[in-house]
Amino acid sequence: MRLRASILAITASLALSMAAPAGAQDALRIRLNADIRSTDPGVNRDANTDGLMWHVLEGLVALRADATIAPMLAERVDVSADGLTYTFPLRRDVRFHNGQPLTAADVAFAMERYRKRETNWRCRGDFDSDVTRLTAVETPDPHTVVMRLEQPSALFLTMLARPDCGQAGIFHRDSLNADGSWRAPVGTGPFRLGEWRRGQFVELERFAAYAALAGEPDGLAGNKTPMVDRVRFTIIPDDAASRAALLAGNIDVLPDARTRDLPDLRARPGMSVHSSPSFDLQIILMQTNDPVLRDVRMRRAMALALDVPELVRAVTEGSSRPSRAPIPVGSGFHTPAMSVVPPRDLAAARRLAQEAGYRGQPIRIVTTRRYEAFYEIAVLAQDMLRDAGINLELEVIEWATQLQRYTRGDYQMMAFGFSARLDPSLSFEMFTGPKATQPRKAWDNPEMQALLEASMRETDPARRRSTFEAMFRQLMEDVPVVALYSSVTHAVTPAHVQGYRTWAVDAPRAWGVRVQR
Amino acid sequence: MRLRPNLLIGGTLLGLVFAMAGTALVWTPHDPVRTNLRRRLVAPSRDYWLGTDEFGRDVASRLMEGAVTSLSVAASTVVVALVLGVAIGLAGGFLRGWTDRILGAVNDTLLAFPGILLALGLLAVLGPSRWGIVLALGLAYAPSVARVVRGSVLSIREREFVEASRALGNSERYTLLRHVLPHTAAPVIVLATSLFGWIILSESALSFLGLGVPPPAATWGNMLASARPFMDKAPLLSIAPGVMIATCLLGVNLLGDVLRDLLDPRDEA
Amino acid sequence: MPGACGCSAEVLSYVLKRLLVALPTLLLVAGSVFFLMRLIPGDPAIVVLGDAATPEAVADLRIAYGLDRPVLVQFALWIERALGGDLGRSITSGEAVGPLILQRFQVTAAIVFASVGLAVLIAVPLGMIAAWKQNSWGDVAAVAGATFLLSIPSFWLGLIFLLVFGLWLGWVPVVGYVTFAEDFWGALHYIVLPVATLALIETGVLIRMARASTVEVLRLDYVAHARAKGVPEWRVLARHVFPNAFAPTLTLIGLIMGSLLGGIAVIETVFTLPGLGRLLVEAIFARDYPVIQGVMLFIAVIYVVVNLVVDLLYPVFDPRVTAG
Amino acid sequence: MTPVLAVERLSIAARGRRVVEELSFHIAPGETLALVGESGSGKSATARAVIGLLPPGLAPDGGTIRFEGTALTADSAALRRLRGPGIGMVFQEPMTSLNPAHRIGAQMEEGLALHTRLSRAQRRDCCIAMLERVGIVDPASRLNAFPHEFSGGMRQRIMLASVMLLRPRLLIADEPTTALDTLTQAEVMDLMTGLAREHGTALLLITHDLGLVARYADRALVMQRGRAVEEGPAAPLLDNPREPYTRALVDALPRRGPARPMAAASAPLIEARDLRVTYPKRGALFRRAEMFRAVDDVSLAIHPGEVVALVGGSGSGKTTLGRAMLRLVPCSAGQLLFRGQEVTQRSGPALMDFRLGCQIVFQDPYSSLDPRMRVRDIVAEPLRLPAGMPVGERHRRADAMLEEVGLDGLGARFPHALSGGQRQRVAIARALVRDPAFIVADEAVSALDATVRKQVLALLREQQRRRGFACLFVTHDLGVVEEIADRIVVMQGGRIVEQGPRDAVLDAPAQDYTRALLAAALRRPGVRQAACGRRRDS
Repeated sequence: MRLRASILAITASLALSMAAPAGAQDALRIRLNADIRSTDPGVNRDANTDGLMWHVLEGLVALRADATIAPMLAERVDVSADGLTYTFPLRRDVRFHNGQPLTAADVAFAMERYRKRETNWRCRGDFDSDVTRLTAVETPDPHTVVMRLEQPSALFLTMLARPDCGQAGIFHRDSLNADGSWRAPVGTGPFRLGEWRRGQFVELERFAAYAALAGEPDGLAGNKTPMVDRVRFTIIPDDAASRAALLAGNIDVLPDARTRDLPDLRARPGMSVHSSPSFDLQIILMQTNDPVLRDVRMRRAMALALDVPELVRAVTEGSSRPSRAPIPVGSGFHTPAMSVVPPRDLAAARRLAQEAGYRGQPIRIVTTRRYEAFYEIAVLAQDMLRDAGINLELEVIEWATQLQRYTRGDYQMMAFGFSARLDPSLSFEMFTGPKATQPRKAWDNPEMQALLEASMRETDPARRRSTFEAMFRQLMEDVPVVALYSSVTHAVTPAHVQGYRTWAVDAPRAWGVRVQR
Repeated sequence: MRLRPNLLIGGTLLGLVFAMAGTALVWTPHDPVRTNLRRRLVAPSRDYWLGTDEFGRDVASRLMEGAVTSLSVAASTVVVALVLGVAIGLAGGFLRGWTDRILGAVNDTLLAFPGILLALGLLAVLGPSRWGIVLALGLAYAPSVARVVRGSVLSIREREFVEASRALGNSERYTLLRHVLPHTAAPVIVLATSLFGWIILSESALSFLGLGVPPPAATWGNMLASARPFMDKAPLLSIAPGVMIATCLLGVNLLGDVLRDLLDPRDEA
Repeated sequence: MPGACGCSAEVLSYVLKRLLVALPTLLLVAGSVFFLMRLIPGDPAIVVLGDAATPEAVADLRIAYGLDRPVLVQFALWIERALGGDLGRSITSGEAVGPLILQRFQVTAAIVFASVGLAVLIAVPLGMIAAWKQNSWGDVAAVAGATFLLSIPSFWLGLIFLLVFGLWLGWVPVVGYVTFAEDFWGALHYIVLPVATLALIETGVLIRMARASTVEVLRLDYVAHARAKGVPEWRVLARHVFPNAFAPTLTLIGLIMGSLLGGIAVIETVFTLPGLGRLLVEAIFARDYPVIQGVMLFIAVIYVVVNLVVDLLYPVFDPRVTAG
Repeated sequence: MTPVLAVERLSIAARGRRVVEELSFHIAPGETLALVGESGSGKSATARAVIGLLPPGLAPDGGTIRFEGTALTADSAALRRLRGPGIGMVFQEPMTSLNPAHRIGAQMEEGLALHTRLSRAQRRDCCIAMLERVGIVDPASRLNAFPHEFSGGMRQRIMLASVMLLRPRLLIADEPTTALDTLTQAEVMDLMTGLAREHGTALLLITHDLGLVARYADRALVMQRGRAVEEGPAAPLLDNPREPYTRALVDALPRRGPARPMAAASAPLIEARDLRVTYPKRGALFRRAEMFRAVDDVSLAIHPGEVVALVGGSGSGKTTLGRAMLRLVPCSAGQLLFRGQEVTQRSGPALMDFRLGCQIVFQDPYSSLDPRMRVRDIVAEPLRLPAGMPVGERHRRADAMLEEVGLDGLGARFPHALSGGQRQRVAIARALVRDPAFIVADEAVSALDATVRKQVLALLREQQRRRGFACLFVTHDLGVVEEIADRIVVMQGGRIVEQGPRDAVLDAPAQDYTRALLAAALRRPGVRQAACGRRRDS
């Protein structure tokens, strides 16, 4: 074992001695599994990009760890009684990285760019939909921003805070070139962008004039004081190599350790493992238009034949909690009623399948090897359904094709995963809707769609909770999908790193983290 | 001189692989696709000769199943490549002129195409299946066949017996079929042997990249690919399929040398 | 004899002519890639946006990438820009495709040149000696060894190397890459295994080729003529046999280089190297059309250039063949 | 005086089988000894054994070889030092005996550098002088040329020069001129013997050609199947052979038959009018290919039953004209008339009609027969056309034809199981089985050994008499022409330079070119003096 460790150490030191030249001692080095796509928030992005950009840019509001919303650049948020007018008084102590103070005009400027079609902001459509339509951004004075909606929306603030929308981050106009194209972010975040060497690393520098909020760090909100001078995101695509790099002391945070490496890592002196469930969802989709699966008894049979706890245990090596509810277990909206996982019942499954007229014809389940979990879910499901006499055939295709078939609803069954949805309405919305206009939606139940829309307008949490419970009960009746679990993020840090925390969104946060050698 | 040991060793190796495939058609120690989560990555034992993989499937059974897949895919692909290649090569070599030029351009294009792109494209269009692989690799290798056939047609048509046939008043078609075609057989047979090896290699490479015969069907290539993350924990998972591929290829190459020695057209003169 | 006498103007005009002749092939490659990619299911906009994509966002992004236009128009635009040297920008990373390809190609080229060079240095003398001592034990061993090497899948050999030298012995790093410009010795560490893997496999092919062509040459009268003049045996091999036996091997080396430079995706996957082959495979998976098109065009150009170089080099070894 | 070379009871074995059996001979300084024999006689193996360069598979199997009194053992360092300055060797194939990868200057110099202490400049001067001596124009600049830039004859001269530079005491010449055409052959042989005389070099000449022996050798040793048959001074040996084998060889030399009465002036069977055949010139790499006229406006008429010999050196266009008259190569201008009918533009059934009336016999019996067909099928194949004959009848006719050409009972064999002469008989049978009116025989006997050639010529002549077809006999060898031709047409540079009845052309040639051809032709020893008339050096 020791030999192995030293080998890995050598390996990793070779791997990283050149990636991290001298002087990196006072820096926090975090593994990034792939390069970021751009620095243009919410435009050309992926999870890595979002995770990097939230160190640099901040929005008016920000996400707390439990997916609720807290003010960030705004002092507070005042919502009018009719739910149509949002007033954001701005904090006065905030400065951009270039030293300029934050003004309402900056907010208006940024929002205008986001809302322009040419910008290709990912969330432009979400702010111009039937549920949420932002009609105006006004600046009554230099320290106040007012936004107006067409109708009340429970989602509006959540959407403003969405990391994949770049948190609608407010940037200084110096971020743009003269022609209006994106140059580099000049934001208000605790770090400013340093050197970005494509394919190798992205470096952030502490923003000395950062105006931190009081209190504790909480999600993307709260106290975000930078504690280290520099943060280097080192790009190491290979999992084994990043583990080796961590052991060799060449990175300080392994934010996404493989489950199967955890026992070994836990056993090492000084290593701490931080785990928290994320807001994503692994799920099996069923096409309710399919001749075989149209019959709800058939779908129920399938759900009964699956041993969900066993399946989840096998796929996640016991680290995730099985849950049949689409709302993640970490969410404040995940109620005890949603925690019920019906037991496996092979006899009932066989009987239901029989009644549905199933005679052993093959049912194809689409999956991909891009995400091992999808593949494993499909393989295990095939195995488990076989016990109930249901003949599943694996159709392993590549991810791009699977995504397109998902979009078109072109499948019988599909092992799939939804990325984090931060609002419970969105957790249902991701698979609920009319197939006629949105073929990707698995659950086409008009009643439920009405409930869903109501939940989006409803701002009272208690009433929303009961709506979601009702929807969950109906979901378990209709079984258009079998939700399985939300994955768990495991980060590992050595003893000299303090204050690192994982949270529901799986990209790392460097503020509040100290390096003490 | 080296003919005899080549024949012996090559025949034995290839015979072994074929015997494995033949056995797998009727019997394997375990169901090669049946998973067993309680027995993942088990070390070799009397029950599991080569242990189990990450889904608890029996590695020995999967290797045997892989032999069936690899051999059948390779054999069908060789047929596709030969049919296409011989047709294109004969037409190009004998008709010459514009036909040859156009076919030549298409051939060059195909040669400049990495097989992987062709395979992906066809697999995506045809849906993932072993027939997609067969067609894709068949198309990818047809130009090499065409090139060999065309080359040998061009050299044969300069031989005097072809001119003699023309002097007799025989039609071009008759001359092509009666006097030219049979002479392309030797190089084509030699090439087909090499092709067989290349295709086994390409199929496993494609599977390794995740583009090959789709899982859970066992192929040596996708077994290798899925064994990679467990290389340090279960090295046998990585070693066994490679040994199979190498055995098969060595057999093919040795027999190919024997065939070449027997059929080499250079020895005709 | 332009190849032999090196009349630069004629060679230059020949090169230009060859490149001109290659244009239709390149166009055909570009065209078939362009249309084939668009036949394949999977939409770059959906891949970029992921599962949370709304139809509106997808439509917007398609407009942004120009994917909403008729395919023929897209093709014409792409060709027009490509002729001007602009291969567009990657859909996934936003990087300019041209520099991206060159950057990735450096990795592939370093490995390919090193491994082919090494293979030639090992295989050609070995093959020649084997032929010279035809049917001796050494010859039989060389041929058997070459056949054995030929039968090993490169990616498997790579894996085994990783297992043995990386994991078990710990002599070399398992993954990663730095460019030679950054750190020469470091870079050497990273490419030693991939280079060794490829070199071994190519050695198998080349030994057989070198041996076969040497056997052919040894039969010829000029070898007997040289011996009849009293030329010592080593000199016969070095001066009289080598250039003639090497000429056909050169063609094979060209073929190997052409296909390797176009992508050693499998080897790059095994050793997680950021090479051209990986770029292509990843771009295919992401349906990154501009990158795929650019890489394919680049590969086709390499193919043409390598063939051209071989044809220009050939007369050095065999002056009978002028570069026509 | 010690002989330069003394070979005692030399045996050579190939895988246990002896190809040379207890052969003994010697050569005195300055003497020319010819080793004569047909293919398979072991003469080449003997030559190579002397210099220790037996090809793989052949090994000495007893006996001694002494050079100037010292016994030679194969592969010893002493032998290597001897190679070059002691023993030189000239090979048969001018195309492969010079290294294509090196400039000729470098190749020539190599021997000097190894065996002398001359300076680079001196070596260069020696090479230039020697090249000049062998008749290379502008030798100083040609030193930088590559072998492929020379014609076969030139290469053979360069080869000779590079060997003679070292002034060997013994020169072994293994069929040095077999691959050359008649004219060049004589020039190279004259040069070789001249140089040998100048340097006092003894010459071991390996040849199958009695003509060469008669003209150039002092003594001759006739070999058959690895054994010596007869040995003695060349002239008496050829004039009065004692052994039957030697006699057969001598008899096989061509001899003029009686002239046949010319047929009455009938209408020509086939007639070329201003026929022209052009090829794109090779070698012009970057420029547009120029057209080269292989046949330049040639008119030639052949009458029924007439045997016309078409004679010329290599590159004279004779082969192309032969093919053009069968429409096997396209003509770019002129007309071709068959039985008075224009056939130049014919195609389809009309062309078929022409094809049925004409046939060709090729030079190389190895490549003109499809190796994958049985002999009977080869001969029966022409009977497919015109369609209608049942297969049984075709085979019966083919068997009959095979019997006629002396291949009775060999119909089931494949060509590779036949000897060269037998194959040529098959080719003749194939050409004749459809009873054509006109045959082109393209160098039909050039590739055959002398005795076989005689038999095949006899067969052709006999069939011609019996069937009465007209024949265009294309050859570079005037000797063959004597035997068979009624009329001779001489071609040079794509044009006909002389034509007339056989005896008129042979006895009183009007053109220099024809005279040179005649002089170079190696004919019966009996006509040696006449043939050796001084030529003007061209």
